[in-house]
Amino acid sequence: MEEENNILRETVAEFCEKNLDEKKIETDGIDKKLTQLLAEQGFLGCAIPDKYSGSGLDETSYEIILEEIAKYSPTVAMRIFVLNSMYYPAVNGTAAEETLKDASTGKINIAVDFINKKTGNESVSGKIKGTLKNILGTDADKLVVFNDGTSLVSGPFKSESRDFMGFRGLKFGDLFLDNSVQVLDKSNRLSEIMEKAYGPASAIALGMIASALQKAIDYTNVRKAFGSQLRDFEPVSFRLARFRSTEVILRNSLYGKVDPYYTFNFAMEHLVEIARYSVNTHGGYGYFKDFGVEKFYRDAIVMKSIFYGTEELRKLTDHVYSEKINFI
Amino acid sequence: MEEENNILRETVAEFCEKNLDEKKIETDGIDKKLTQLLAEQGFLGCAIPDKYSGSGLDETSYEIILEEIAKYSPTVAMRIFVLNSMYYPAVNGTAAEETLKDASTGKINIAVDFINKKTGNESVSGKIKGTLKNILGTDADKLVVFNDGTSLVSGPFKSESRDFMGFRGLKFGDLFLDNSVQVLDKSNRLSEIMEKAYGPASAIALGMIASALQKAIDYTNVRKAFGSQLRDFEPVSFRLARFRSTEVILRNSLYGKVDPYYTFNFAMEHLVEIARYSVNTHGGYGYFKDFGVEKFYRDAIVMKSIFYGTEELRKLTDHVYSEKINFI
Amino acid sequence: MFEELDDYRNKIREFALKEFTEEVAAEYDRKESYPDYLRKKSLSLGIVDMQNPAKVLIAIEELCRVDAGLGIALTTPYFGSEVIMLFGNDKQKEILNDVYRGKYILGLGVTEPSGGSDVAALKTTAKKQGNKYILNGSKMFITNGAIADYLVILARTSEDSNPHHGLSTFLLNTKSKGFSATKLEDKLGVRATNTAELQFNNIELSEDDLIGEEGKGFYYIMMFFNISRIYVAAQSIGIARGAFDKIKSYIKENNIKDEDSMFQLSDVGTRIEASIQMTYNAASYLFEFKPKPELTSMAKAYSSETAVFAAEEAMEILGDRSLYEDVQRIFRNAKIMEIWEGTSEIEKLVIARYILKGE
Amino acid sequence: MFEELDDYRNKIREFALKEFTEEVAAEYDRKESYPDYLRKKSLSLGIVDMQNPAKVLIAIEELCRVDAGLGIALTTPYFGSEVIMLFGNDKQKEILNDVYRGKYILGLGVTEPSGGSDVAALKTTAKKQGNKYILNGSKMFITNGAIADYLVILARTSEDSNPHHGLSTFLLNTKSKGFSATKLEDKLGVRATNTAELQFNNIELSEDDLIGEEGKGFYYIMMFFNISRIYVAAQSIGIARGAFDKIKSYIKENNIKDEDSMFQLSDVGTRIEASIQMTYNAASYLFEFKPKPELTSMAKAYSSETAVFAAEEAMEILGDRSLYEDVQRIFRNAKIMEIWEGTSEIEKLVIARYILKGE
Repeated sequence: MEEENNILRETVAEFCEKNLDEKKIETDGIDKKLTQLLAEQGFLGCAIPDKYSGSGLDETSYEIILEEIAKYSPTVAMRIFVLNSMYYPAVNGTAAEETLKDASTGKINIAVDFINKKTGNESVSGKIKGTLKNILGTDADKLVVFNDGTSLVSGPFKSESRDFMGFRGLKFGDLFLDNSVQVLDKSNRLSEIMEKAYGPASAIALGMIASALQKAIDYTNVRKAFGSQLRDFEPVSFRLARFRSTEVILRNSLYGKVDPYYTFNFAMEHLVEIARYSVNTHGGYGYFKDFGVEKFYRDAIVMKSIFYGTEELRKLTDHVYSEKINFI
Repeated sequence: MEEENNILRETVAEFCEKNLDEKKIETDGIDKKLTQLLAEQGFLGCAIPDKYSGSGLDETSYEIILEEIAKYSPTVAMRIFVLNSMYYPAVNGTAAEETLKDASTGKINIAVDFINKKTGNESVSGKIKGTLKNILGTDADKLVVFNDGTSLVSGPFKSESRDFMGFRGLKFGDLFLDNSVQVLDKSNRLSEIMEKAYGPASAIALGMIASALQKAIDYTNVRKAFGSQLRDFEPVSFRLARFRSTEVILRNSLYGKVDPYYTFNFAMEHLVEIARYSVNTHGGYGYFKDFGVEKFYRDAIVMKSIFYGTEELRKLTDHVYSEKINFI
Repeated sequence: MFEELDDYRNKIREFALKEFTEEVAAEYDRKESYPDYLRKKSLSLGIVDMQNPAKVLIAIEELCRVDAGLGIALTTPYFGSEVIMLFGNDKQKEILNDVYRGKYILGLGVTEPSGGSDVAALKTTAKKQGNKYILNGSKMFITNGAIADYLVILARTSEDSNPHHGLSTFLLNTKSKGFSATKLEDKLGVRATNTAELQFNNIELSEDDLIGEEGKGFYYIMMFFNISRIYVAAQSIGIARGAFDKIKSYIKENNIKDEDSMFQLSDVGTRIEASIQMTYNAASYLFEFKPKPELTSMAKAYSSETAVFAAEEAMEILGDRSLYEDVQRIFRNAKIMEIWEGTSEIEKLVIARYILKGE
Repeated sequence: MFEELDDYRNKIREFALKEFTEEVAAEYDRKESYPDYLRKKSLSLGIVDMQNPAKVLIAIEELCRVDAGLGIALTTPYFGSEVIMLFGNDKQKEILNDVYRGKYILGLGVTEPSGGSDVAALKTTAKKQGNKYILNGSKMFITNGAIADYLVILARTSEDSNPHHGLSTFLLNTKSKGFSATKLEDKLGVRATNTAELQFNNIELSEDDLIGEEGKGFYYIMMFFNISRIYVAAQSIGIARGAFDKIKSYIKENNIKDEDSMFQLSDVGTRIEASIQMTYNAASYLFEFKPKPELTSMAKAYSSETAVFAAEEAMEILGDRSLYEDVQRIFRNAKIMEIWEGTSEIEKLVIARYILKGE
């Protein structure tokens, strides 16, 4: 089992090394060719069942894929996450589940409006109208929105893309809707879907942490300052070593038996700090795209901002206070 | 296996609930009767082999015992730790290993001068002379000291006890030596012994964290302020919930497959903060011994101060920088 | 306002270094008792000058820098005096003068067992009967509670749907019939100060014992806290500087040069500098009768956290050396700063309210 | 020194609000180019007055509060001027006057590709040949590098066992033969400023181009950093206040009342207040020619961390709203504060050195 996981990890890493050029992806987006490649490798719909042309992998394998891909391209990891952890549970068991086949094989792009959390654009008689701001994935063919219920909107969409600070390879902007809409569920399922996605979301954060930190450690091994290696400057190397503890512990929590509520909280609490310090470690170079460090800081704060806030903290707190503690 | 561990955990907890009154222990110390009881239960020499009258338990069982005992009495946990994790490896395989029988059965008290790290009192021709300051366990019959080598000093000792801020149940003070000394090893083995004790030391920290935090959570469930329960005051309950994440993750690291270097660092990084905040949560009551909270804060800072500093951070950093990272 | 007081500051520092020896500080810490002889000595030497708040601030800072237990013990017999000074009647002001002269010890009773920071929820009542008030209830964590001759007490004099209304302040003679105080023992720190739980059992108070107007007690006390918080900030700065002194000596004596220690030194120094600037700035508004409560609360919250931070850093940097009485005593003294005169949590709510109001 | 400048502060704020519209700020951020028309406009309106450092501090703060990219672009064409002002010859001072009048843009070239904060390790040489110096080497991350008319350059003029010796400063005309500048693109933030890598290929400098005395360059530059750091502290305060403005508006507009948000608001507000007090205190010593470098370094280190903290808090509190251009731009602008003019790491070593020396 562990060996299988290691083989999978290596396979994904090899794929990434060969095919994921994050600087290019940040500029050009995830193009058709890359989407095709991800589908062929079975990464695109990795946690979606075979019958919908997915790979039907278990949670651990899915998280390993996300972690490894996020090390190279948080953007690509996020696309896979949105499909497997948000779109799939939203359409699964509904009449729209047939769309999964095209999504898993990369024939159509999908998006899920999890950023707005609740759109004010109510669907009226099979149509939805109005502007949807801040959509991650304006190039989608199908879009899940959450209002009073959970609904699927079908493209094509009129859209306006804007620059986005994080996950730049995903087209970001506003949609101008006048589209047909299909109610998937009468209740807004976002919160429930999100809670089930804590593990996979943590896997992306872990990949980002691992990669940003490794860049910083590598840099301290080559950079000289004041006559010695940067790694000999203990305030820096001590901090990086402590971050490594955090990374290793997070990985063990994710793939171990820790309740995902705790793992997710832990990941979100440390993601930004480690990405930020990786920039610091690189000095002036950290501020430029070329060095591939600042992007982790951007992606990290976006991830924390949209995935983690008062609402999630309330869930965690309710969880803690309602738990039976085995302690007298 | 897991079930066995749970049974052990419950057994220890029951024992503690019945026999460990930390307020009394803080005032009177660990008396003969309690020592006897700990020995009878097999807790005193729990990780020492049968042949030396110990219980010969594995690492996990040993750590469970430390964790559970530390929830009730960090003092008692520390006494067990010093015997099993410091004294035992120091005398094991030497002519002095026979002393373990009396130590495991509570017939003699032992101490290890791990606080001073290196005593200047060199042993000359079978005798050691001079003052040893800051000894945790001045009531010891045998004492391991570290100077150029690792040596065993035999009591009785002339001593002067002083008030101690943490682990108050262990007698603390200065020894005035004019005693016979036996060289156990020509090298100072403290650092090596300490590194092997990262897991057990983390177990004590974990028990303290769990107990301090539980007290804080319990208090927020009963205390009212400004017309509602303290737990409804989110800045407090959010923070406690996040600390619970830390606790659960630390426990999983300790009993999981995480390298003890990382677990130990993680434990030391969070111990004081959680103990401190538990005091805060209790308001004015937290400042008084009666509520049993401030003691965790005292013990926590003492533990961090004597177990964790530049030296340990250097070890961690060397460990991180010398590790082969499975990452391209 | 403060720079000209350098000579005064030096005088206080000299006094503290001379009187607060390690032996004395350790002794009063150990036996948890009030050093009355030092209170008298400090008065005879003019160490505390309650007429000059800037001097009080400096005295608190410099005394606590050497030992906070003794330092607070010496500067707290006047606790609550501002309420009398601002709102008291002539008779009460006469008593206050005797407090200043050292004849009496004063204290302030606001907190209750169930109340904590929630002042408006207090349960002690002073019901009017004819021209008397009958005081019943209890108070908790009252500094000087078991040694004070007089106590400023906040009690409910009438029910009101607004819990801030209907509270009044009284000056209570602790020799009154029905008064009892139980010293609270085993404090973590500041053990040279006296802390007590008070019981009021049908104590008769006269109208003359009322301080200021009936029903305005809550506002008097809030105003007082706006003043007393600045003194807690000064206590905190004193503690932080005391810890910093230990760190600096340790680093120098052991010729420590590693950069990680330099970072810790710098972090503590920077936080202290920030605390000082914020506190003295807030104090300058306050002492010129243009208080900015948000600045005072910021100074209190930040400085108290700095005291705890500096004390913990001293423990950790000194490692095994920190086990000596002096450093661990600083550590134990620091924590109360975040708790009394409004926990950090309360301060933060006060700060936020003013920030949003200020726009 | 600063209070009397409230009118001036209001004038700057008005200018910034009028000129730094969201459209303009977003445009220059997106296209990563220098807004020269705004530089000219700011000069014609007297927004920047380099003769009055207190005014400069206020201008930087208020401009950066609205947009740090544009704010820094407008206040940085004079970067390095203090070196000329203090040590330059008449000809150089004439050029400086033209800089002040807007005819020229100035810059400062110290950092090198391999050097970072380690100034003394620099490799650029200016070898004396007869009465000329021949400049060779390269510089990295030079603000205004590709748009400056003149650059103050630090170069090694002689070998010395003490690396602090043998360095000298020159005023380099960027039209000189052998000079080339490559604009560095894709910065995280402050994208309206120009940053370049410079190459010096056998550039001939005359003795008149030497600023001050030969061999004293390291000390001039360190002195300059003691001044420029206070301006970075002001940039940082501006950014932090800008982020704080967004947080306050968001909380008010959405009528947010939960206590956790109040805590965040309070924490940001308190850190900003501490930054302001430290910075203005350090500046008042500096501008009265009694610099206390440790206070300047503390102000810079603390304020820059506050800028990053406030920007991150704004991102997190606003959640999905933070994705709009204005807030995320603040976030991207903030980070450089901890890096330039001495990383936080360098500041901390400076602070520790002064703390230990000061005893």
